[in-house]
Amino acid sequence: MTASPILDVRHVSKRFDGLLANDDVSVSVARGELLGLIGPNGAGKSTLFNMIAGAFPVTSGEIWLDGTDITAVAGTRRCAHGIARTFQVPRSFDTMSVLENVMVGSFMRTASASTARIRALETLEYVGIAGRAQAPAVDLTPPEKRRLEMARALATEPKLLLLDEVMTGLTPAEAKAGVDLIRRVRERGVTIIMVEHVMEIVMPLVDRAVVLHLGKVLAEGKPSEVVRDERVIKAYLGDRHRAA
Amino acid sequence: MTAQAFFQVLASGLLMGLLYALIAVGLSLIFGLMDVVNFAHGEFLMVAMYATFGLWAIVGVDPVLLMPLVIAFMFVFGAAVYLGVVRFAMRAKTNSGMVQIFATFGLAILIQGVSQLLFSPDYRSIPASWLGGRTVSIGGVFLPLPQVYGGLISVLAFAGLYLLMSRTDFGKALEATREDQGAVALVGIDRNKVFALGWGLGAALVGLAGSVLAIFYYIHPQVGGPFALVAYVVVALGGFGSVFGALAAGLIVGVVESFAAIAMPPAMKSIPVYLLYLGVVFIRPSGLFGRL
Amino acid sequence: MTGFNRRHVLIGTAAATVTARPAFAQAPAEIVIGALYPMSGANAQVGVDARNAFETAVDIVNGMHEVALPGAKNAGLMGLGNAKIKLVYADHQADPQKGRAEAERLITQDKVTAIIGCYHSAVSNTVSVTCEKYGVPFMCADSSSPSLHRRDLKFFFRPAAHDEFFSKGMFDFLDAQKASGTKIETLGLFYEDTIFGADSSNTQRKLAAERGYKIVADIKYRANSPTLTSEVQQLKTADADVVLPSSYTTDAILLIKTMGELGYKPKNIVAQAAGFSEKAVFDAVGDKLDGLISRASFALDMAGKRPSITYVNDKYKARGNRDLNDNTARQFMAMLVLADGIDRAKSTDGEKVRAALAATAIPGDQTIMPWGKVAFGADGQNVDADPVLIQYIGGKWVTIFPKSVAAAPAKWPM
Amino acid sequence: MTPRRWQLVVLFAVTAGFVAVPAVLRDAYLLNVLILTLMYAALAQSWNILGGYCGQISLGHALYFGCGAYVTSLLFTKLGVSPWFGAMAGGCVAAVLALALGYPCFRLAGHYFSIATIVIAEIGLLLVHNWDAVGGAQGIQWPISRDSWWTLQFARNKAPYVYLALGLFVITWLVTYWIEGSRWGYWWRAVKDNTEAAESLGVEVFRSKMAAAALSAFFTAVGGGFYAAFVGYIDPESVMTFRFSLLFALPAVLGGIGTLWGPLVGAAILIPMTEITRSYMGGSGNGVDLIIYGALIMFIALAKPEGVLSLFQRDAKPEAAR
Repeated sequence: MTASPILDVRHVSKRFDGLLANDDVSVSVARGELLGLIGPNGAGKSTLFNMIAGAFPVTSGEIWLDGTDITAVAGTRRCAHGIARTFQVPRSFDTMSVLENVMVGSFMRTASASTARIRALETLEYVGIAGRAQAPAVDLTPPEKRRLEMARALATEPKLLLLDEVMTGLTPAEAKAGVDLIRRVRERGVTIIMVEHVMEIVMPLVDRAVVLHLGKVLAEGKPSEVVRDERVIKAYLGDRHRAA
Repeated sequence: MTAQAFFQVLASGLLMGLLYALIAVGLSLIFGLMDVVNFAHGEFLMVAMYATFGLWAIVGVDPVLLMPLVIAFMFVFGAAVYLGVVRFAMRAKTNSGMVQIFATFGLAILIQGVSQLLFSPDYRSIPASWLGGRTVSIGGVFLPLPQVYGGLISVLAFAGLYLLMSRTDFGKALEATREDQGAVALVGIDRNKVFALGWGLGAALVGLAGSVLAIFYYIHPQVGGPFALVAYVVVALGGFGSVFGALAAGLIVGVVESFAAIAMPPAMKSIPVYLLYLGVVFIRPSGLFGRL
Repeated sequence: MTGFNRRHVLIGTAAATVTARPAFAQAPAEIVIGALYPMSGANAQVGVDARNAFETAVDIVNGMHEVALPGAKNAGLMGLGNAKIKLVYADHQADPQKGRAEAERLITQDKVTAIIGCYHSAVSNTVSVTCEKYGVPFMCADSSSPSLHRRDLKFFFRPAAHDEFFSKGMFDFLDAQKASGTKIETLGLFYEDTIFGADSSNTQRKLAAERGYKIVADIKYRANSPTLTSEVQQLKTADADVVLPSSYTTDAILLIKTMGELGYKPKNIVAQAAGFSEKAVFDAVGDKLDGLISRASFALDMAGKRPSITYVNDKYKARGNRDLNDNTARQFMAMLVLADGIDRAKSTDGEKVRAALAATAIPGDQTIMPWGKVAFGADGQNVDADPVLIQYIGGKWVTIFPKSVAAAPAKWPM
Repeated sequence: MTPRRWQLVVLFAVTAGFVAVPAVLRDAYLLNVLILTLMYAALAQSWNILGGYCGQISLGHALYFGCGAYVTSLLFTKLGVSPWFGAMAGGCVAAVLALALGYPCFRLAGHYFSIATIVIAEIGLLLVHNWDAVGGAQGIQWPISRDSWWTLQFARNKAPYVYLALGLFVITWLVTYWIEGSRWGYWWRAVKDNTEAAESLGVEVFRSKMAAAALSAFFTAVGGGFYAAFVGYIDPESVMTFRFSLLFALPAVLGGIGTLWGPLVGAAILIPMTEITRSYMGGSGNGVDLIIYGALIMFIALAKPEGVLSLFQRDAKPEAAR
């Protein structure tokens, strides 16, 4: 692992119609790292996530990927630079089969349909839904859909994988299987950023956590340190109080 | 152009615009409620016109008095179309939009055929009525009474619609259903019932327009087409689902068309209207007042 | 017509063996004629009316009638052993492609001897070409585009006038009015954006220039438009001495209603028939049309000079619950002309019927029309189909021009 | 052999079947129905490229159809250019037009896009209607000429038109087949199903839409060129009205949108139904033909929302592994 970060978010801000969703956020992610991006509701996690993925532009600041300034690179092109993502609510291609869904991802790195098919099958094997390859994507169960999203993203052969609340709504058993999968992906050398609302799921899994609160970085560090941070506890408690 | 001619063209455009808005708002309402474009909308208008004509011929009462009957008939008709046709079109798992378009398109042809069978393809009109053919002149600007009546009805309908949407339980149910169809089922609102009522309401609004139009327009099985095209443009220009947008866009289309027919060869008067639509959506992709 | 090449003729013969036209040694009991009209869509009523006109004509041909019309006296067609005419109807929905396909079906499946049609000039265009290819006569009853007979078609026949005749008749009338001291200087053209409107307005524009009338309004409008207010406003502003509308039923109703709504009373209207001869228009706005002048191929009040008119009109009215008008009279007469041709051909062979039609010579008093006679030029156009002008007065049509047939002088201004 | 390859075998068999028809069927009317069926199958397949695969529901394809018909007719009647080249030229003009219009229009979504296509086609119709240099309302008449493959004029012989329409269908089918198996095909379907997800996977959404539009417009216009040569007369009302735009989409929807065989199956049901109800019931003028026709469209749309083709396919999609 080299010292230079794979992702460098520098002083990024985002403003929506007067609302400051991200305020001077700087985050650096090392190669091969598994980073948890956490925070209570409305902390600005999704905003930051979407700006890294390129779904919408930054208001100010810069985003660097592997030594390249990608701030101005359009969303479609970020995938070619090596950023892949999943969606909070899975967005499968419902008129296509599972295999075809993943092939769309494979086509990022090859124009040949036969190569894409082979790679897609390998990826399906890897995420553990190869048996459903021919099923219409629309017929998958919710956990299967999450795996499909993961497979599709992995098929683009990303350097950086962005996971948006992939554990939400899963049963404990399903979540455990999901955690295993993420570990294995990470062992392949893919850098991962996970956005999670519920801390309990991510903390045992991630190398490092960044806590966002009210659009700013509140704390960052080892999970064990972060969960003991006074400010973090307060922010989350406040959130719970509000929720109650 | 003299000032008098200017105001005449403006007044004519506004009166026609109010009618366009009234024709379009039912379409917009149905769309906003459930994301369905009714391709038989022009035929709804035609049915309302024939209903007015038929009642007039049988009962012999002035079309103005027949209006409530026509609205009631159209309400039932619209609800029946939902329950008998559209409900099934919505079951499609994929591309339900296209299925709805073509189911209602088939319905449109069917209605045309039935009208031809029942009323013959001849051009009908209501030659004598209280308002028909009467006109008032204000400073040399002529305001035909049927259109003035239509304009008033349109304004009242929009006011009523506003109250209905904001003040009644039915309006709230409509609003809730369009906001979130899944959540509605949870709170126990019967989705099918709301949709059927929505279609009834949409058709009743077209019925209103048809009962006015029958006073001063000819009636035949194909009469709906040109109005439907205007209605689609009005709805899209105003923003799908926006009631106020339909009113604003109807007026804009009426006035633009009216002036275009003076400024250029009238055979091409629709072109500025179409260009206006394109110009607006290229800048605002969800129309003037639409939510995307 | 570049003519059929050898191969074409061979194919034709091959087709003939398949379709097996009746041999004329033994006269057929029925002569089938195809009638192609819009039977659905915006102009379906035209098809329904045409049907009644044709049935009336066929009734007269097939039965024995004491009336001065060709083929009326004896039952059926004498030349073919009193064979009866049978009509087959088809719907072209105003689509040239469908018209062509239906024509082909009528020719090959129903084995029609001739086709009559088609109201829409665009459809008559493709149907006549199809008939030409199959060597089947096409009787153009009521399409009035002048371009139709200028295509060197051998099997095309039009007994009625075309738009140039009609417009010329209208301008002759205007000239005559002017000569008698009426002031007519300015004209307002109002025409739909179709072949009909284009043909009509082009001729009118040309004639106006030649004869020294000033066109103060030249308004081409979109047919079946939801509103004509601004269009009429322009007519009103121009306030021409004569308004010349070329409109079909729907727009004619809307035009007159809108004129009333805008408080515009035109000084005079001289219409290019079409909508202004349809019952629906007078049902709707007849009260506003008193004094309207229209060109016509037909006038009911000429019954004095043409006794057959009353006879035919009564029969037609019994079927269609309306009087004969410009269109239906032309349709009726075209059918008689066609029957007369087949009768004289003594055959159902296309070429023979064609030759017989080309030799048609029906004197004017054997028609219900004001025509001098029916005799076709080499292009298939009847050269002696001069129109008349009629005026709508007190709910009735009165022939006002030309003088030779006029029942009364024109009421001017309207 | 992969299931995909089997599709080629089916195509071959279907083509062979159609080639044989004119040898046994001589009836001009029925052949005419066959020609229209194949032509609409080809046109629906062209529409399907943009509407079915890429998910951009155009209801303005009459513009491209008219473009092909007009360019072909003008080149032939004014310059004597063979319709073979005329149709190609018309196709190219339409493709360029589609790119120019796609640039702003593909920013629009859903019904706003569809209405924009309707409106643009209406503008085209009105312009041609009022443009005297291209015949205006009077249209363009093809001269009556001797039978020739060069001018594509055949007086009574319908077989050449059957083969031409069949050829057009086979070509559009093969192009669609090739696309379906290529990266473009996957991209287009991804764009149709979920644009945002497609973008996140590096799919060139805008380029995909533009490519699909150009290809779709090209073949629609070639079909227009064929139609002009076949009918021998065109005017704006008979080639550019909204009715045509619907007729291009309808077979694809009825047969199965975004499928290889949907357009042919849909056309094979719809066109004979249209023609036969009109021919054998339309003469009465009482509208019964419309009632039956409308009811059938409605019935098919409601009974088989995924298209008639879904009757034959369980859940196995044609794209199978190997």
